[in-house]
Amino acid sequence: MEQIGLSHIAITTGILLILTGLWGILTQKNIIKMIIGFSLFDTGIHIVMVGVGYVEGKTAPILDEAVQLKEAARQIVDPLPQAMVLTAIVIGIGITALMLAYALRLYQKNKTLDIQKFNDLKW
Amino acid sequence: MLKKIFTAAVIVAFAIILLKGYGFSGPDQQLNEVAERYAEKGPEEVGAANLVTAVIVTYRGLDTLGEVTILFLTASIIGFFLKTRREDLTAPPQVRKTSEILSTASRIISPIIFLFGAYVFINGHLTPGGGFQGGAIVASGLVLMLLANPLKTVNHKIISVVESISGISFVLLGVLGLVLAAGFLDNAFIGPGRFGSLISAGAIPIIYIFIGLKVGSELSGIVSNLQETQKEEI
Amino acid sequence: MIIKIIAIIIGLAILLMALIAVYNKKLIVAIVAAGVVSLFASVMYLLLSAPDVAMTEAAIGSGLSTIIFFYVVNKIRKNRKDHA
Amino acid sequence: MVEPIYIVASGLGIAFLLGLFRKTGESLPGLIMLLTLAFMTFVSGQWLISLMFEGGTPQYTYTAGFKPPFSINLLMGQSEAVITTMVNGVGLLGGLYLLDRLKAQGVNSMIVFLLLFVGLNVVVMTRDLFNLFVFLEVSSVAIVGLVLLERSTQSLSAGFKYLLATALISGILLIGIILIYQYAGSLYIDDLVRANLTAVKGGMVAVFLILIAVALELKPFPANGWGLDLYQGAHPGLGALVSGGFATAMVFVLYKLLPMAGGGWQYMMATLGAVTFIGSNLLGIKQGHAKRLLGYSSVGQIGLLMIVVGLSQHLGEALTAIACGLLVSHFLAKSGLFWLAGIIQKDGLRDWAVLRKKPFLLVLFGTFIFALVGFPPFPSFFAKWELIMQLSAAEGFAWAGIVLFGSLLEGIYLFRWLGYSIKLDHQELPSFRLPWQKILPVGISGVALYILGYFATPIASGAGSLSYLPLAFIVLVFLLDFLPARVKNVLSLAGMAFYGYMIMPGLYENDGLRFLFSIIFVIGGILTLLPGFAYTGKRRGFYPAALLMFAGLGQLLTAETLLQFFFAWELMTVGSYILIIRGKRSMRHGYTYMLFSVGGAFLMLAGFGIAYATSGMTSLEALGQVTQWAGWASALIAIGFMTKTATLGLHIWLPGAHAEAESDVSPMVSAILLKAGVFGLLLLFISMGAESAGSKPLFYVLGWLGAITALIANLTAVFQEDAKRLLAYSSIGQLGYILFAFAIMTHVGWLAGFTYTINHFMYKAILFLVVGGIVMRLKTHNMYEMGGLIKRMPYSFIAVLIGIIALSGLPPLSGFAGKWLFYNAGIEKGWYLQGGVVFFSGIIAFLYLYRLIHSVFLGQLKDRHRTVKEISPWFLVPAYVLILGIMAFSANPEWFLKPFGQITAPYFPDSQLTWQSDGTAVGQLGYWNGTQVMAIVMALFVAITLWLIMLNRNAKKVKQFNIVYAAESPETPETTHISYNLYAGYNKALGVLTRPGITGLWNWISEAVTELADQVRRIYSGNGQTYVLHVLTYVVIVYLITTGGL
Repeated sequence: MEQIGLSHIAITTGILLILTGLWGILTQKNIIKMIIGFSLFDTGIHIVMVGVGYVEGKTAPILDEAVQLKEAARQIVDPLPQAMVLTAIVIGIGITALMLAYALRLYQKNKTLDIQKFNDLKW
Repeated sequence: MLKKIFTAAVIVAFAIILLKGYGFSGPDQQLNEVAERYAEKGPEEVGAANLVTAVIVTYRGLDTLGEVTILFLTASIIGFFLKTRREDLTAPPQVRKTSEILSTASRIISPIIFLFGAYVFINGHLTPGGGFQGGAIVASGLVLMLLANPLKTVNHKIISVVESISGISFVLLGVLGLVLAAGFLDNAFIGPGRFGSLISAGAIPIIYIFIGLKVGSELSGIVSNLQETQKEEI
Repeated sequence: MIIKIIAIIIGLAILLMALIAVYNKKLIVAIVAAGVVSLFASVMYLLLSAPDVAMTEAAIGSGLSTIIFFYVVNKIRKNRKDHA
Repeated sequence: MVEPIYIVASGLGIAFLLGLFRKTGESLPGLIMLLTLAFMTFVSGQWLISLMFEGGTPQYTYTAGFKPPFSINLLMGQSEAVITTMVNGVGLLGGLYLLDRLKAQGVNSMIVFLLLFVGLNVVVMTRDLFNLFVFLEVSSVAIVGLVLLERSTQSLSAGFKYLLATALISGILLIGIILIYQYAGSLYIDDLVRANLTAVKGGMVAVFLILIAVALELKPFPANGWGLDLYQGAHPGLGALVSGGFATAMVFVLYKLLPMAGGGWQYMMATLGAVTFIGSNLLGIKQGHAKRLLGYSSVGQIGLLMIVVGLSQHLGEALTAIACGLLVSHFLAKSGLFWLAGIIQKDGLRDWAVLRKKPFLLVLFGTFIFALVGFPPFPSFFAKWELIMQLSAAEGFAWAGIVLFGSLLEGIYLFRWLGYSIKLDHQELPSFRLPWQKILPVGISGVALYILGYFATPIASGAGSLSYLPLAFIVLVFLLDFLPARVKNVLSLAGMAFYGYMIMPGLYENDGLRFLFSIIFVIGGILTLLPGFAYTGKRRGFYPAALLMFAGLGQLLTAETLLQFFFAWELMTVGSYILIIRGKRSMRHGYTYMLFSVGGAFLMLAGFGIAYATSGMTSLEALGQVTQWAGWASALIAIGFMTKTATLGLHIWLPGAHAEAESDVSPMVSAILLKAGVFGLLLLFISMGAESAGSKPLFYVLGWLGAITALIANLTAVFQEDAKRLLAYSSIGQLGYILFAFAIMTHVGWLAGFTYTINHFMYKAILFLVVGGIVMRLKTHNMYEMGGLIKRMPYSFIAVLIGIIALSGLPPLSGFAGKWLFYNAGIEKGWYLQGGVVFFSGIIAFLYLYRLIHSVFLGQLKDRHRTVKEISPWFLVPAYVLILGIMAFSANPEWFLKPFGQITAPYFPDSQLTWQSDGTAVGQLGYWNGTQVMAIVMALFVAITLWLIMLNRNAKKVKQFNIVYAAESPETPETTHISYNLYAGYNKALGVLTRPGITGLWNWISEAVTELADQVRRIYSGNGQTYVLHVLTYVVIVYLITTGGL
């Protein structure tokens, strides 16, 4: 148990979540389900990212009484991946919303949510 | 079935690639050069106690600008994608009546949520939270209002004015950084203030307010557009 | 130590919810499950000393995102009813 | 100078500002958007000028003033300036083009449009990996939004598929980024390049994920169904932006990131590019939908650029020039084509025939097609040349082969398309609207291609003093195309005469060989332009094309470097293609001609590459200095030239092309154009040398090829009913003789070759001129529908008579000189068997030549031709001028053969012909006095003629329908006309040799390729989920190949 860091647990979870998401994207015929798959896929990536930035046993990168300015570098986890994840989460919701808007219009056009039915363009 | 097996094989292979990529070496013990520098110099250079905020708003401010842009884009796309037809709006809506409790509660709670959101983005440089979180909270307040009173159409005009003004202000603040301080999006053109207090970290609180307003209005715009959408206007 | 065990439990919960989200036939259940995944993920972020991310994930990932899903699914349902 | 950050700041700020205008109408926001794009273009253009021409220094922009890796920085260097200028330029033009659409969709769509370009600019300039990701997302999302400019189910589903795929790709990119950060602790690209990440195990995966994600954004075959669907389903205005803007930026990103990986990975990227280039162009062959075809072509071109970027370490300093040349051509041409697609609003390739309604659009269309395939004077020509040269110099012959093969595949469908638009018979050609804001972008793209081509010339090694003067003249003629044909004819003749005046004296002084060919090309050109006066109306497009061909021919002679030669060769090809396809039923023939020409030119290019690589020289002398792979170089170049000389196997384009061409074009292409191939072969033969190792077997093979070509072609000519087709086959046969004669590689052999070359020029021009004139009068090519024309067209009769006597090689006319030398040379060389074949085919020639007299001029005059007039004097005059030439040659062969001897002597000093004082030529095997033979035969001729006239007095005149004497039915000549299927008997015996076996082979190849394309393209099932699976599978497979296992 000592060998396994918290970040390993998080990253394993993240990778498995990525795979679950991919499985959903690639096997579910329902467009909404596919979009859910994408949202899981994204969340998985985000967990991996935060996991990579984690340093065992250190605190959040917020300096206050608990964290001395001078000691900061030895007490906090890496703030950069966190910043990236923040950005990525917001981008993710944008994409999800766009996909959903598409799903809605596609449904209104074809009265179906089955991805296989939208194959009028091919070859 | 064959396709599923193939899919599974591909995903397993991808999993192996990912695992190889991560490598699972021993737990990290210390920060890399970049993070160390943020930790050591950040408070002094940027003045924000929350280093994540320092990175987001200042060191990597361009990312944030891009991210706000994506939300703006999405809101705009959904805006013209799901444009509502006038007659659909005037047609008698067939919506269930909401419960009295919900509508009363929303009347009381929504303003509190808005206030909380504002608090989160104003204090972004000191405590966890900031423009995105605050903005999202503001948008949830709006959702609550919509839930309570589905007939109420949100005033798009206000949303879009807030959205635009805050966006332009963000860019202008960035340019001010370029003109008055060291570079685009530099927050140092306003005095650093006392470290750890509300009025500190240069322009970060101001920028974060605009980010918060912008994210909030954009998310609200997306939500309300999805809520109001009718048959496609052709 | 305790934290690691909690993390493992949360991780398992995330994966369980994710499987539900992928496999449950009912869209509503799937959407809620996905929202719960986000919620657990935000707890995970807290454990990983990332309160900022945790807040964002909670507000956006499990809050707004779920609501947007709901709106759309609702629309589609209503559409289906209108049509039928 | 405006700081580059203002490109971003202005774009973003204005986009946010536009949000305020949502309710105020669309005109003002539209204007603001265009002005912003113009400002962005201005800023990047300003940097371009400063960095490229004024020695400015690259500009870094750091966020908040912190140095990387702690902050994000943007770089505005030379390449960034080029790419952002291109991207912003396409934004400005595309914005103008789409303005009405954007207005209809509201201010929101303008915001999306503007943000697309903000995103792309940052993607190009940023030096930070995560920042790249963010703004890549901005661009992708904006594209998905712009798909909605068109609201069909198709575009909706295309947009959704695109969204799914790009979401997966950006996820992969994000995973790569975080892994990179884990291993390198930095996101600054320069740091990452230094960090040598591929040495670390996990780092390698990280780099792999980043690069594969970037590669996937380039829509590599076969994981690109989503991209193709987007091209097909979306508004063509968006297609132009994706192909011209997004893809351009992404190629640059690949270029920026690839140094993170080591050498082996670069080959991997080049391989992916090669698969894409070949695969995509292969599938294009079967595609009938215009926008999707453009998609295939775009993807293919991007594949080519991936090859270039991947092989950058071999291209050295030329890399930038090559990449820019290819990129800018593709960018302008493809945007232009997409915009055209939007203007004419037709999806089927065949429907593009409507372009004919607006000739200037057709010209632009042609410009784009030629620029894509890489013809001069476009930048892609110079870039492709240099690419092949550099690849060869690095001994990357396989890569060069891939590039050329893929380009050929691309040519197959692009030229078919061009052919449709020029010539396809179409039921109805509906007119279409031409708003100025749609035409302007297309026009600018087209014009820019020419201008940039001019400036791109120095890219290519050996460009030297490439003369653009003739081209400028052609542009002038083109601009005056609205004038009547007669005026343009005078202008063209003056131009030709001046050109001849410019080049011929110099050649006369220095180079007999080139002077000889300049007679054929320039004098021949003037003579064959004369019949143009017989045409009325405007003959749009004829003169620029003809002049282009002659300019190409002339420049072949003045070329000093390999590049100049190839440049001229391609100009000639373009000109002759347009000339040929002008014929009434020439669509297919013009197409075949173009394919063989392109294929031949590419083989030549490959050969030149080897020559350049092993000799290190750019001048034409390089051909003689090939130290390694000499056999390969010679064979490739020879095959290239033989596509023009229509040697057996490569001849199938000729009969149709020559027969269906207009009456005055046939002599141009048959008597003159074919000689370009001969000239090329001579240059090659001279530099190869008869005795050098490796040459002998080649010459032996060529000799046999010539002989068999002569036999088969002559035999086929015998069975033709179509007079022009007969002459066309005859040309193939004659060119077979010429090949045979030169391949003998002795003094006498070459004399024979020259004699044939000049004589074939003369008599074939005479015959085609006269037959062409007759066809113009009678409106038919079929000989059995002619007959008895001697009475109506006596001057034509005499001309044809002299022509066929000369051609058949009977004394006293000049053809005999050729034959005599020919047999001398063959026997001297010991090529008895081949010589026998040639001799036999000479006899066969009598059969078909006889028909020209018998079926056309003798026999009964058809009822409907009773009042037909003599052919136009404009056809007769040049024919008679050439008859004078033949007469001169025949009367005093010494005048011609002695100079030929002088030309030949430097190369073959042995066993020359000796001349006695009375004009008798003495060879190894005998002697011959042309003048005496001429005199004797003339005397005989006069005597016999007089005797015949005497006899004629006793002849009994009968009416035409006196059934005793006229055994034919004038109503259905096919069935009873004696001259129909005249040689049926021979056909039974020898017809088997004329079965179009070669044509069958080529048909089989083309069907096989088409079928293959049809099968392969079925991977694009149209299912968005499958496309996502393709993307993921692509990642896994490429990983397996790169690392050799999991």
